[in-house]
Amino acid sequence: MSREVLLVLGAALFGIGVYGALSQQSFVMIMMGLELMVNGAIVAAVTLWSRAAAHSPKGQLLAVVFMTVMAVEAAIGFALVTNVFRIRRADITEKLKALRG
Amino acid sequence: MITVTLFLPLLGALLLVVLPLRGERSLRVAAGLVALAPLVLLMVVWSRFKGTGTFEQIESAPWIPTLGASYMVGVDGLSLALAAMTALLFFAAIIYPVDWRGKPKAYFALFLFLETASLGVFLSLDLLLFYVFWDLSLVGMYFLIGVWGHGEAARRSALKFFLYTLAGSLVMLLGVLSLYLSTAPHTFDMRHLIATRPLDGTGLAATLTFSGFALAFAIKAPLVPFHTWLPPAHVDAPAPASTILAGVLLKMGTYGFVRILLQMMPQTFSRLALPVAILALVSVVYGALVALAQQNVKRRIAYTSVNHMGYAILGIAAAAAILPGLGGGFTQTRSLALTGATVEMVAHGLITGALFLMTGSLWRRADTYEISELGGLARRAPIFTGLAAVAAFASLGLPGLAGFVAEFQIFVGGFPVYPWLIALALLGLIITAALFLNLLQRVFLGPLPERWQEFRDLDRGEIVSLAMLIAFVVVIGVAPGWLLAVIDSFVRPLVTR
Amino acid sequence: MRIPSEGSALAMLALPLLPLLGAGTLLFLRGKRSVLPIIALAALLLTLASAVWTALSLPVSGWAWGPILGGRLAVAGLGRMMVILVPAIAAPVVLYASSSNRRDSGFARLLALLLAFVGAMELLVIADDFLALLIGWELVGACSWALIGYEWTDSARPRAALDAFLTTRAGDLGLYIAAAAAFAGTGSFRFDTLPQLHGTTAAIVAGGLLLAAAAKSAQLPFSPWLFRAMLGPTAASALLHSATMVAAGAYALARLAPIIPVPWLAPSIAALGLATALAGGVVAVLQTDLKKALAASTSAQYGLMFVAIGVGVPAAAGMHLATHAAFKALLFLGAGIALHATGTLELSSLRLGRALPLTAITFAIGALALAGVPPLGGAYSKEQIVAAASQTGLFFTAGVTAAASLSALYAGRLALLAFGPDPNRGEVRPPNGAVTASVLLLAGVTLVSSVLWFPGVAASVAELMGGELAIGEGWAAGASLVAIAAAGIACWLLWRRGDLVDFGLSPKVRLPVAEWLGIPLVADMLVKRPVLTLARTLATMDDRIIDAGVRGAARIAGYVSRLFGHSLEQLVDAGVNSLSTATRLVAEASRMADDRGVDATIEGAARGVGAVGTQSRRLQTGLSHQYYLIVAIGTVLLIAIASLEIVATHR
Amino acid sequence: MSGMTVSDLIPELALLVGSVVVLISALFLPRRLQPMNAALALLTVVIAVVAAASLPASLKSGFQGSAMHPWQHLSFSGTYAIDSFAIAAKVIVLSVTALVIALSVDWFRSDPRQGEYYALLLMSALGAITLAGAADMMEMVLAMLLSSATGYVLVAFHRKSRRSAEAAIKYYLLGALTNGAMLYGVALFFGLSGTTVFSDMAAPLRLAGALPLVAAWSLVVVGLAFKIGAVPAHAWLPDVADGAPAPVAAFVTVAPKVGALIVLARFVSVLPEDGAGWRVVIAAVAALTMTLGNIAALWQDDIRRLLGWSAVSQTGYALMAIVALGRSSLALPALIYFLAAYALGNVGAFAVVVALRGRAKRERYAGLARSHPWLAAALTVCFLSFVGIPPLAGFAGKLTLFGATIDAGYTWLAVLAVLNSVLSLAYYARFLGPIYFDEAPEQSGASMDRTAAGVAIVSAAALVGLGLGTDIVFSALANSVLLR
Amino acid sequence: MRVALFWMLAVASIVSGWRVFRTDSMVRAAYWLMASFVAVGIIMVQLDAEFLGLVLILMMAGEMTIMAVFMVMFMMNPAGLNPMMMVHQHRASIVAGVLAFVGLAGVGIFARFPEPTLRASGQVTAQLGHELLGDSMLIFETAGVALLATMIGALAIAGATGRFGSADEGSQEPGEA
Repeated sequence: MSREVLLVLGAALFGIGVYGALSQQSFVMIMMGLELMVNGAIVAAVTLWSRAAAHSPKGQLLAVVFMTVMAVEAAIGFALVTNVFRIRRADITEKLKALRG
Repeated sequence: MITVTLFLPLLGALLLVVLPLRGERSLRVAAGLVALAPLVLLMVVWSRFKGTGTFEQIESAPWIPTLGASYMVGVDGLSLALAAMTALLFFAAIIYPVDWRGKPKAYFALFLFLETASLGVFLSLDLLLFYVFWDLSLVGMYFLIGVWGHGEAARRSALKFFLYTLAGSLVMLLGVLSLYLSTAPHTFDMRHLIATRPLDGTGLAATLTFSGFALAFAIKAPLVPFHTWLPPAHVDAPAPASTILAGVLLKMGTYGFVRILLQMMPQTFSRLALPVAILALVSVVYGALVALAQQNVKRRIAYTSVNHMGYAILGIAAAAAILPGLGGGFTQTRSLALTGATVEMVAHGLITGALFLMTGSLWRRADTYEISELGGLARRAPIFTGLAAVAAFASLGLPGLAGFVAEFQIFVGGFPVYPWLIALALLGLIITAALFLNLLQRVFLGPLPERWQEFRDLDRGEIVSLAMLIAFVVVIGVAPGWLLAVIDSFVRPLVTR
Repeated sequence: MRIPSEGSALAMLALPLLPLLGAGTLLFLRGKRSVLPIIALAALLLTLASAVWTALSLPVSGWAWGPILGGRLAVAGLGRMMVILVPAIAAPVVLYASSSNRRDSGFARLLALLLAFVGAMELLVIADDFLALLIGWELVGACSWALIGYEWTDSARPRAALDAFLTTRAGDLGLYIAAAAAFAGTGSFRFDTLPQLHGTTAAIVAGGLLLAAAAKSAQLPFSPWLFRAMLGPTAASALLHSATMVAAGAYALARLAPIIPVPWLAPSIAALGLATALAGGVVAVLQTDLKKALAASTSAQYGLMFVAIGVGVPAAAGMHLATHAAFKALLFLGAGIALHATGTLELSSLRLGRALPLTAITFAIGALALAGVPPLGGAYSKEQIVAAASQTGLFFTAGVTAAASLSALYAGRLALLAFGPDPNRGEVRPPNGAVTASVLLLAGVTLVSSVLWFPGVAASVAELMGGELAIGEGWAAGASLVAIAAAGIACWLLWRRGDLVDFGLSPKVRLPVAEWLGIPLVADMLVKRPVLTLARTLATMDDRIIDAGVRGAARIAGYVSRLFGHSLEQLVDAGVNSLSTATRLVAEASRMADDRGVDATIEGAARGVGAVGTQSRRLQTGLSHQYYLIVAIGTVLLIAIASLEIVATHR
Repeated sequence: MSGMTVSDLIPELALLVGSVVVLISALFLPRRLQPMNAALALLTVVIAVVAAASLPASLKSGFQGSAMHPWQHLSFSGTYAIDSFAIAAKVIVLSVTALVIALSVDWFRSDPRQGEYYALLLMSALGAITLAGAADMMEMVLAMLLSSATGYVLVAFHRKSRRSAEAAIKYYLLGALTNGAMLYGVALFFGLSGTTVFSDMAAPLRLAGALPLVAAWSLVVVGLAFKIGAVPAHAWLPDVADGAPAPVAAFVTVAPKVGALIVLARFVSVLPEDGAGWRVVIAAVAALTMTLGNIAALWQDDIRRLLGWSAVSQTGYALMAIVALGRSSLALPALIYFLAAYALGNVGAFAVVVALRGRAKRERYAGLARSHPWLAAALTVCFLSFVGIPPLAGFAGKLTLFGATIDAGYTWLAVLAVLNSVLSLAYYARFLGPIYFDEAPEQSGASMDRTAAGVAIVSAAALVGLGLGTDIVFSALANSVLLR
Repeated sequence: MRVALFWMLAVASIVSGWRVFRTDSMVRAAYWLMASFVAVGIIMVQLDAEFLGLVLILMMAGEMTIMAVFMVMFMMNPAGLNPMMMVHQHRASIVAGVLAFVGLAGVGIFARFPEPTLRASGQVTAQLGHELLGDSMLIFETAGVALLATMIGALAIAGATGRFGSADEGSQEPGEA
């Protein structure tokens, strides 16, 4: 359980998240990609707390902050996706291109 | 006094907007009265002027002390001459009748606003203040051309003018900043910059700064090849706006060459004088030739501005080329060249101003600027013809009129420095003669076509305006002593220092 | 030099100012036709009186415009004679004009311009430095423009005036240069510093002066402008050819050439003068228009004066200038009467001797003087020139003699053809009293000039002009008289044979020579047309091609942006397509190089940038996932730039 | 531990309390009186502004800040900065908020949930000002979260508007992505320095390797780039300006930007000067942002989109101050002044749109100078201020920014900014042309929102006043030090 | 044993994370995501962050359930159970994901992080509490406000009715009315 392995795990989760966020058409699936990115960040934060940063109590707090961010984004995200689906019947990015140029 | 002079037109503009004046006539009278005030005040300033060789009658107030910028105005020989010319030209242009398009109030207000901006450029002694007025003049002119110009094309011309000259002025802003940053503590005070010359020399920074300024002023003046904004702006502008554009706004470019480049960076200028002079020469010859080929009255006159401003900058470059101390023998010729360039600014303002006002009269009556459609007008309009002839001869440099006093001094002063350039520049004299006499001949002489049988001669208002300008052209041509004395108070210390 | 009194200095200032003020007054009172001639003549007479006073008191004065710039005036040297000559000749001419042009709508203008012409010439004459000279010089030119274009409703006349003005102004540039060089060399414009000049500066002054004088005095190759000037009214021609304008060149040279230390100046003047005298003679002989023939003779006579100056006897030139002024004005007024009488100036259809006997006699007096027949003054002054030339040797003597005989030939020809007897001639419009009086006045002056032949008179006249008489070789005088006589006889013989009009030459040969040896055509081809073409080309270029450069640059930017703008997908795949794109770009560029002519001003730039704008807006597809891709690419770029920077700074 | 005084947070607390009060009043006020919430919100903002502006006076002593400003200090164990720049940013954000509230009264009058709107607006402002004071990575993340989360909702607030919904989801998607990236960057920073407090980070970071540092700060910068609308995370700005309710557009294009730029300044000043390469990258971002914004704005026929793109370009200019940070003492005062000028101009321009009930198309502005001369004048002043025409406030802002940039040795960036300013005139004049040079079609008789018109005129007048009174700002900020 | 468990969990979290985007239906994708988070949560417990790990697991369980329900309720994909595979800009996404992974993994492997000076003791959770109410109180407060704002905001958008009937009525631009 070395620091390096843990960080590679975090990077992998983050990378998969990036891939998902960029490749998925559906808003909900994109949000899953975004969550995976944050997941990777949480792994990195906890790892660096545990394996590098001298157990500063801020490390744990950092993870809490990240989770807060994740929760808030998920909540607002659901609300917005619901909203746009209600108004526009749009569930994928390709359906929203009225605003451009 | 100078502050009052400067802001009176602006105040008048605000009053015009606010007061319940209606009707073109009463507005014109009111605006005329407001515009008369700076002229009178500047006469007072002139009478108090001592010619000490430095700035006089300075008035200042703190503005942005943290940045080293202040409100400071004052006059020396150069700025006094140009400011007086500006006030005169504005008075003549404001009372000149045009088609106000049903918006006389806005027209006069804008014109007075432009007067404050223009006077401010010449009277400011703070570089930042100078820039402020410089830019404001663009805004005023943009709207004048756009709203009261001729047709659809006017908008494009206005925009082109605004964009092109704003590009120039922003480049100048970089130069201003460069000068500013070279002082310690940082200041925009022009007197300080002239006295200490913090960025003078041959370094990269000085060269770049000089180039930036020179580009800005070359656009404004304009020198070939930065002149392409000028013809459309002139053609599409209402005549009084053309008058101000040619008579006042172009002078800002040449004024900058003297005030900033020559006074603040003389060493750099002396090293780069030759390219500037060559550019000026090209403008002289090229401007004259292209003017010769124009078939539109206003375009033709517009291009002669390129020619005349070329003379002015040639004179400035010749004066700048040699540093005092290196060639003591050149003091007199440098002095002549610079004096000539300054007189050229004043003379060109009056002459070309008058010519452009006349195109306005032409447009009011004939609705065209095409030379080929005109002819024989002298039969119906002898006064118009006479005034046009005097103005044309003045512009082509006939002795006894203002243009000669200017150009002769430039030639004589520039000759020892750049004999070949001056010799080639003389060709401009003959080309301008050709183009102006050809213009007179084809517009006013020859048989009168049927369609102009009802052509009216100038009315009283137009005559007053024009006669005033022409009178000064003649006075400067015959007895320029009063003007040369004021200019000399500025030139002499500069060439001997 | 005598110290002039205050009054005489004022009188000198009055010389130019009186006529100019008179001119102003005339224009102001233009409605009252009856008083106009009186005012004009009064002004001239007052000027004449002032001139006499100043010629005796020799004042020096000046004015200051600024600390450096100022003019200097003096009546000196040849000027003593000139100040008097100008108003003296002008008075009869004005008298003529006030009668013959009385019904013109521009009557006041004509008289005013004639007065102004006199004033400007007086200023030129009293100039004692280059600034004053230049002012007078240019003003004279401007007046000539206005006079030639006097009848402006006929558009040919203003055009001719323009040509004449441009030709002389081209020469004026020489004076500008001379003034500038003189100032550069001596630090002042004053004539009395000219001897200090040396080297290149002196040469420039000399060259400029020669150029200016040649143009004003209608020497080669500028001579043709005098033909165009013929479109002006008769009075203007008379004045322009005699005492003003054309005289200025010879006057300035006579005054300045001796004091400019340039060795080649004098020979050049002489050579130029001789060439013009001969060429002008030939042109005058072959010309069939009375006024044009007279004009050519003017060039020729001034050529003779140039010779005199060139060989170092300016007094002879001055004397000939004076006699020539009188008889040439006389001849022109005679031509004017002929025109008035018949409506034509064609020599083949005049022969007014019977119809206008008095005019014929006065014309004959003028012609004899022109021919150089003693005892007229014109003959004396011409003999002086021959004498002067003979000092330098055979070449100039022969040349001048030939020119003299040519002048006798054309003088006789003109007199015979214009005012010879023609039995078939019917009634013509006679000249009125004032016109006749003016002609008689000038004829009188011409006759009076015969006093030059009295011993001592000429010498004192020469002294008055600050010079000396030429002591010539006796044989030269004899030779020239013989040549003149021979020419007279030849003329008579040809007249009898009826070949005097065209000498039996076909028009194909005669006309090009008569129209100044084709110089106008050449000038048209070599100067006017190229300049106009250049002007038009530049104007077109100004509208199009300069901007085309700007536009081209902008377009390249447009293409580049299009390359990037197609879509983000393609941006990622751009590597694959880059080769074909590069090929396309080259193709586009070469097409662009081919493409011009769309008129685009600086808006071309705007258009170019605008194209970039349109392209860059395509980045904003409105599709969120492509925004994501921008973020991803941007982040990679950020890191790449930072890494490069770090690598660069660590190296 | 000393600085944990509640008195440092009076403006923030005022906003929080105010938003709760607004929420409660929204629950009880009858429908007719719902617009009263605006008055409550306005009152809250006014209290907050006064509190923020009087912070220096109330904190006069007891801290060892800089000599000029002894009251400056880091509060809450170094996580929150109380300094001149934070206070200036608060004043700007809160002033904008006040103006936006005035714009919203008529615009949202028919909306049954306007109470929540004002509460969220206050919270969003709270987020923006907290951002300006944040001196800790986590505080920064959470302030951004507060600002963003409320921003998404505000943009989506028109429940019947298709454009509003689209703008909101795009705003959200871009924000969430960049936020995710930033979180990873923050984690790395924590690892590299062992802390998240700016003031403790600088020293350990000097020992960190260059490339990990680059990765870390790049990710954080991407997150902040989203907030300020800089390349590469700029894409939301035009869409939001176009689609959002106009008052909201006026708010979200300005307020978060002000806070985020201040925190960006704090953040980059933590980074080591050598070996991090951040200055060049920010310069590149600035260059790209201003150029892209201006070029894309060139042919816009919709004033709201135009303002969105111009907001992008203004971000580019503002970033010049970050480039000059630490090298020119002018940089931060210039930034503050520029932001104030920009904020006023932007609110003023949107106020014109609001006053015309959302009128956006260029052709519908023809003849505005005749039909609504004062609105036309206000819009002109705002536009010319954006261009940088003196004596409007935008001029001195650009002047000092250019000066600072040249001073910092980035002359090329200043030259580019100059070219961009010229370019920007082209599209502003493209709107001014029809306004002044064309005749109006026939009057559609559309009513005008007088309050919004007032806001437009007040903003324009403030631009003139601020331009003439430049020294007030610069002398107040003279010798101030950015705390970190 | 701990190590083997760790490796299992690590592989599980990555594989299930990958499966999120390689599955037929959104509901399944949601549960794959939850699986990934649960694995990470257990790893966090292994790393002495017991409290955080458990919170993460609980949070994600709740969230993913909501997500699944949400999809069943709203999305066009009836019951969210039908097979689906909807991607765009696939190649570019792969490149971006790989770049992100390689870059960050490289940082994780090669960067010089400080070595821990002491092991986590049993009081880590207590430490967290002290930090929350001590030095980082402001952060805690800010997080609270953010959550409050989120609640208000989400309700404002998602709630269909309010005190005054339909929330939609009148919620539009004045110019569009």
